[in-house]
Amino acid sequence: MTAKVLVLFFAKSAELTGLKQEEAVAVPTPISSRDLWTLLLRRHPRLSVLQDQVVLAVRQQYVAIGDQVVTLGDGDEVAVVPPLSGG
Amino acid sequence: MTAKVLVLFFAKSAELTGLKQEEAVAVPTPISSRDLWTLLLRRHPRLSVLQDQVVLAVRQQYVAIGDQVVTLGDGDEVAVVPPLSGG
Amino acid sequence: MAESEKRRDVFKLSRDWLSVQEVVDTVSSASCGAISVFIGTTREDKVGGRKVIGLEYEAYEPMAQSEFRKLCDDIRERWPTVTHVCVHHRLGWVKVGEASVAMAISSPHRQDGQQAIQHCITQLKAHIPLWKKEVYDTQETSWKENAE
Amino acid sequence: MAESEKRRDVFKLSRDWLSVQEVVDTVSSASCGAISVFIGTTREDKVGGRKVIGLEYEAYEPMAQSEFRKLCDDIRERWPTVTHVCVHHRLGWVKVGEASVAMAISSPHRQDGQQAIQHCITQLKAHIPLWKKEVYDTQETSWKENAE
Repeated sequence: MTAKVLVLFFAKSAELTGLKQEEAVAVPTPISSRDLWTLLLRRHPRLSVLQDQVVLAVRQQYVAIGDQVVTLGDGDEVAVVPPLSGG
Repeated sequence: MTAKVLVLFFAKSAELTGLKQEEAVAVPTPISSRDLWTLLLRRHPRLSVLQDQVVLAVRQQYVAIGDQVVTLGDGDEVAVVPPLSGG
Repeated sequence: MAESEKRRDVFKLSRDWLSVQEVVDTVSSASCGAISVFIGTTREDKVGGRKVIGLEYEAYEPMAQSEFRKLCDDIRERWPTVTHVCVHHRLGWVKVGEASVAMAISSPHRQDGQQAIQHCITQLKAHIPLWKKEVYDTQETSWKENAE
Repeated sequence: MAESEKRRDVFKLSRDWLSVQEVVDTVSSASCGAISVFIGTTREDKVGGRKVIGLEYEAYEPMAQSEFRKLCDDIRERWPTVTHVCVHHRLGWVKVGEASVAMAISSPHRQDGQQAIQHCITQLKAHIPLWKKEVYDTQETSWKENAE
């Protein structure tokens, strides 16, 4: 199956892609967070500088990049989360 | 020798004596802080309810009631310091 | 604490100057003897010969709100006497010397509130989706990363 | 911290409402990333069926100033990075819910300031000659004593 998700970019990831968000990105589901990141890297190769620092957020929940499998639905938010620096 | 000191009363000690201060109180010097307290007690017997809780301040320095000897000069401040409760 | 008093957890992202008084007033309560406050400000700093003139903040806003609610749940589990929690955080441009975050916690006694406020700022830095980049006098910028 | 910045230790006894903003502004500094604040308020309380309606404070004023200076020396010896210290304390009548003490400490990093502010309030209660009595709705009063 395929879901059309909303991908959000923050901080350095937004600078690297030149985008704040990308609508209706077709993504196979279920998918591991590692494969989801690889898919985003293929669309935006410059994101590779964030490799090993980034996590994702799926429906506003953090998901480390790894074997964890997520199930996505149309319109779900997937965010690229560079290292936090609030405060 | 004798010094004429200014005795200050705070908080409960002021309530017990009915005084904020007493000027030119004649006190032998040098004197132990215990004898100084006993002298104040003779002048104001109601202060005895503060016994074992009170300390003195001589020239704005705390002095526990005991064997410590203080030397007083005319006009020196001697304060009766009930338990603190700032903050 | 009065059984009837509803506990408040208030999180606000703001493009304006932060009012410490407003943060304090938000947590004050007749049942609380203690209000612990922390304010984080932009430090004047030199990085490799360049001078920091300010910070530019951004947030993943709805997720920041939901992570704040989780943080408050965690605080109340650790320190059940904590009464109200309020955090205001800046977005956008914050020049050197201005507050970027102001937080206050009220509690009946001070020890709980003082521990809770330290936990609150540490956890905010670790878990709430907020980012800042330093802006230098050379017009260069650099995204920061919280230690940990 | 800039070598040139003079460290401020400010102690004020006040019969008026305390301004948290004023205390915070007194310690703020472009060299400091952190301001830690503590506010002590009069708690609504029942003591033996009587309701506390407020507190009445008094001080040995010149000695309170000199004990505050000693306390600041002690703080700076323990936490040398502490930049500015400001304590405002009420005198006279303070009704339930109002702040009786507001204190702020600035420091380049937050851990030092947070430890220092806890020490500051603990030592203020133990050493600065200030007294309060509780005033009840029955018009009765009772002098308090800080635990230690």
